[in-house]
Amino acid sequence: MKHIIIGNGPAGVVAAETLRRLRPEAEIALIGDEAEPPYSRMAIPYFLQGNIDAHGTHLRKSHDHFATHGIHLIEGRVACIDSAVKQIQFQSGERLHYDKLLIATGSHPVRPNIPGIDLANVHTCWTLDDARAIAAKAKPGSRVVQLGAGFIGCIIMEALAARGVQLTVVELGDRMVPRMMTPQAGAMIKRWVEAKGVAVHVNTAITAIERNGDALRVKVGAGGTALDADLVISAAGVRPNVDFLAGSGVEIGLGIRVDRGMRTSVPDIYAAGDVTEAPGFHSGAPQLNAIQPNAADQGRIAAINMAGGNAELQGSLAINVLDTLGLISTSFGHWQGKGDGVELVDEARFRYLSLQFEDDVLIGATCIGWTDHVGALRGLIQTRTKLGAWKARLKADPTQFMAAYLATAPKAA
Amino acid sequence: MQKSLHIDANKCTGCLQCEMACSYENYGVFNPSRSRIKVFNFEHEGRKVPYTCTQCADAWCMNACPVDAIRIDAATGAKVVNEATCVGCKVCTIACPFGTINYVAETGKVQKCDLCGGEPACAAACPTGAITYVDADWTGFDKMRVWAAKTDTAPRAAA
Amino acid sequence: MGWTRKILRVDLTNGTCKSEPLNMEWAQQYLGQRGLATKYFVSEVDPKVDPLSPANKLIMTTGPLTGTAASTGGRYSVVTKGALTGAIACSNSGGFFGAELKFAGWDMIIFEGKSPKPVYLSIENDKAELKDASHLWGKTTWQTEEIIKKTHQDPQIRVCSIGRAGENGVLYACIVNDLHRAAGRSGVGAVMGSKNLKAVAVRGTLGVSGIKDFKAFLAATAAGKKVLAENAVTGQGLPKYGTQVLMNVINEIGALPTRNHRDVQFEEASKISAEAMYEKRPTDGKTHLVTNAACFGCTIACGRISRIDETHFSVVNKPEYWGASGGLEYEAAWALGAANGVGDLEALQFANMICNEDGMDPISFGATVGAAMELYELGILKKEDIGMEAPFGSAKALCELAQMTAKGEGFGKELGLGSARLCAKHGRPELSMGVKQQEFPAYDSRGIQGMGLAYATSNRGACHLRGYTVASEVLGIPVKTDPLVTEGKAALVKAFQDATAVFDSSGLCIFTSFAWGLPDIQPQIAAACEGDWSLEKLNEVGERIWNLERQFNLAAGFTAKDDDLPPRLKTEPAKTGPAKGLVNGIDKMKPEYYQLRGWDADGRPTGDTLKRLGL
Amino acid sequence: MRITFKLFASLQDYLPLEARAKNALSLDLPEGTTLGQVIERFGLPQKSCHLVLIDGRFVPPAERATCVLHDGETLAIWPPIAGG
Repeated sequence: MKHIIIGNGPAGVVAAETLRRLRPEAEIALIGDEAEPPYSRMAIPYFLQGNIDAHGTHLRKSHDHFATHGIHLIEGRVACIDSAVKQIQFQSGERLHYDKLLIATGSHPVRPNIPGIDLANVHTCWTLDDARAIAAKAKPGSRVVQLGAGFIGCIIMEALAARGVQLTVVELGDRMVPRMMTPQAGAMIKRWVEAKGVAVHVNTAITAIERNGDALRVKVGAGGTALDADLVISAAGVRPNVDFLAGSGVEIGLGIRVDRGMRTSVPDIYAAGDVTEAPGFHSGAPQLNAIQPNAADQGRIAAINMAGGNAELQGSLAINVLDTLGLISTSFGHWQGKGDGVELVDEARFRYLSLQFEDDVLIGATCIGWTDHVGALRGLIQTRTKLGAWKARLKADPTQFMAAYLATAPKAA
Repeated sequence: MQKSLHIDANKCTGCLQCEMACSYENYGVFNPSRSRIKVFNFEHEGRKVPYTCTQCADAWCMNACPVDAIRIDAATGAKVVNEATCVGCKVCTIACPFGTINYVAETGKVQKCDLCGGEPACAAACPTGAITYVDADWTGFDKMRVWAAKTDTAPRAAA
Repeated sequence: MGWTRKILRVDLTNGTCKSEPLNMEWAQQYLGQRGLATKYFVSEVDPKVDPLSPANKLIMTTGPLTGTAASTGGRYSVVTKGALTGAIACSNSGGFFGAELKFAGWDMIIFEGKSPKPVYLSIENDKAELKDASHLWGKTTWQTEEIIKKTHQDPQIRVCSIGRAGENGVLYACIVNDLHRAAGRSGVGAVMGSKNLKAVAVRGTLGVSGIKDFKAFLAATAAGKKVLAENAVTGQGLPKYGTQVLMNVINEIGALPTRNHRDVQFEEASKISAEAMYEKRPTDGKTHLVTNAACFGCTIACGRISRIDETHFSVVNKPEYWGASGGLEYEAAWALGAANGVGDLEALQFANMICNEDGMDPISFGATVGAAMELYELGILKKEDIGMEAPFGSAKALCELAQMTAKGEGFGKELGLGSARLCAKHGRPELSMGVKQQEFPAYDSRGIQGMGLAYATSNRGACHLRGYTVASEVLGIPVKTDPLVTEGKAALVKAFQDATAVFDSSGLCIFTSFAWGLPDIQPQIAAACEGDWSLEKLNEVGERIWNLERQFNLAAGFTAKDDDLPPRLKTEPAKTGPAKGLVNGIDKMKPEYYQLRGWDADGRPTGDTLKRLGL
Repeated sequence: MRITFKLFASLQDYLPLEARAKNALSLDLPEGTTLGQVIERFGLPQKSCHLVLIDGRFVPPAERATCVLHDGETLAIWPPIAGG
């Protein structure tokens, strides 16, 4: 049995390891398109900050991990899939046969359609190579303009600040991290990073980037305010890597459509991780969910099913954690809520807690300044624990969430 | 036979000797805020509940770790954070549905119960036998494990 | 070490918080907590000061073993000039607040002056600031703690606060921490209230790292814990039955003050005893007692957590009182019960909850109600004065008066001033059962002679926790002595008083002394604290503290005349029990005690004594 | 002769069920019965008989074996306990 996994991020690596555990005899190939051992993008900010070297970003630390597990690493870029004959074709033209195929190709940064986005010293921050380039250019005192204050933009902010740059962030949305934080929370994060010396412009677009001698000039907003910059970092979000699937027959929406078993529309082809649109935990409808723990879960489930097991995703649940210059925020599930929730705000001390309910079940949460036991919020959401009397208590005092969890969740077993 | 921490909340008086023992064992200081076992107080029920990592089989924290910083201790079965490898990304803290792996701002790393290498300090310090370290078969954590399985997006069939 | 070496000085008048180093020379002479804070207090405050004036100070203080793994190492004390007594006051409390203060890096907080408006002190490690408390004023201690934790979004904050009693000038208002632990006696909460200080909220994440020799300390504390575990009292009796187990004993030996000390035995004692807490109620089939509970670090866990009968008249339609809560402890059960002739356990628990919720010392409150009931039975107080009928034994009056006193309503205003002022106002000062205007606790000194001397000479007014000779005279700890004789009691009282001062200065709970002597705590202190902490030195420290407190009281205007008992105990013999026909022999014991103390006939330490103690 | 026999705290368990609520039992004893004989009859462990009181007066351990009870007396026993 030949298992091929395209993509060596967390979903691919976890899938490969799971397959090996379940099918000791199978052939397993793991394909990556960068000249690096499998590494984690989550670790890039720490690499950029200089806390770790490249090895510190590697998903597995021992040099022979994949060899000892009989996982064959291949460097190459897959051009297309010929599902009729169960083959993949590399850009080099070389073909490989598979019995089961997993697509875990992840996503790539969006390149916004802005004049000048292709100029030198305009970078995305997605790969280790990107990080190396930024590290070389982000010197103390450098003027850096960052396009986008989404998740990726926020997690590299600390690294840039630590490098001593003058940072300006321009975000199209009405607040920071609009896709994972409530308006209150986004505003609080903005206030925090501004106090730490980062200039933040929201509700504003970068309209053009121009060369200005050795430097760049960034035009902002309709009025065309200009910002001088030595370096521009584009962090405008990511899109699934699905272009190579044209003609494969694999059904694609925004990402690859999969069922709860991570099966695509084509037999023996599975998908996992950022590239997928899996059924949402609350809606059941296909949704993109480009986060690390989700990728690892999906990789495992896909592998179990490829090995002949029968595993199902409970539904893809959005969970996020951010550290913006020391302010830690998290959001879980349907944090936007459905109109039945409670919100605690302490502007002075940068603490925030929002819990959202449907009937007596927690469906979403957002926290700032909370680090202890926040995983229990996921536990409550994911187990759909009926809170009973604890719902009223939580609405009166949401800080009691851990007590509510202990009182209700283990009993739900 | 691997052993597990067994917690009998009915015996807990809430003295926090376990929290002091844990913080001393790991950081050389009496500091409940850095304890990996926490005693929760249900004031109006008169109930105190010590709570820590169940060392669940398919560890959420371990699977979610992007840099391989959480490994299984072969001797105890504990899922152990390697501080040198941990980059402090906190992904495990939101992945663990039990809320038992937590970020420590002082160190910039996460911490969780590691069973003290097989001699849990909390169990040794507990004056009432509310926390004991026993053969895994008998532990009251079974119930939690069942629940853990339910939480698991991975199915029972896989186990 | 053992100390954090840092003091927080809070100027309430000007709203400032400043850190200053601990005086280590004094620490070597006074150890910590009660002793050390008293040294600061007497060095900084005019003894003649009006306790409720801005010139009085209030010190919250931990000991060197507070916040450590030593069993019971979670205590803190409040030192001030008592609002009830005008004497030096030092009230000690367990719970978790003290340890948290230590974890935040503070040995003590000195509050000075008076805030122009209600404030609370918020401490997060080395960050301390006064915050507006106008939204907390008028709230109970329970509400205050809940609101602070919620607004700070931190369920792990520990809070001590005053309730409405402390705001309303109840002279025996206490400071409540962790919902039902209290620095209970002498009106320290009234002093706090007079300063417009509503609460102190602490979060400490620094921990205690300053232990001189961790290895030796862990060995010493482990040895100590073993002694506690193996001792029948601390290992079995206290956790199972709590302090209330004394109710039947003290009644049986004829020393349970009943109906304002008219009687020495209470016919309904067994209904309010520890054993009764285990009885299933006919109404709901549940026992009153829910569980025992520990304070920080305590391996004894004597605390009672109980649940009131939801059908009881006091709480019908009041679900806020239906949850489990602290109580009953022996002293509260006695003061709210036997002292008033009330044998209704549920009523006692309700009144006790009111005391916790609004911050009143249940001993002084209960005993004051006892005095009021006697005045009522004598026809001196009328139904119209009190607003209800209030004969001995009225559970209804007890519950009603508790709420009125806490809220400062009607006759509750008068009750809030304590029995001495109440009885004086109505022309019968001799009916106030106390010393230095502070009410007696739960032992009648006609049946336990040594306690008469302990009460009379207690520096904070009548109190059992300054020299608990009951341990020896009744319970046989460490050796049994005869409670009915005066011989040998002067020495016994002095020994208990000095040793207690050491326990109270260490951060440990005095209840360990049921199993431990100074030789058991000495190695724990010596391993934690730098300097010489030999047994001899500890004994000397205890005696030094006692004399320092005495000096303050003398300077405040107290004299030997104030070391006395009310006439009832000296002239009205006990009517029943083993002490039948006996009065207390205070006049026999006192001269011997003064002599043993090295005091002159007027109760003043002689020059030699002061010199010997370095005072 | 009749005496009242009281057991408290953990010693309650040595009383017949119906007497436990009141901690007390009325005993009909032959004249001359000693305190020690009562302790033995109820199987009370010696070390648990810490506070032994006759009519509220303490009987030291050494005297218990020979201490003769009299009609109308109350014998009350506690294990080691304390409070405060």
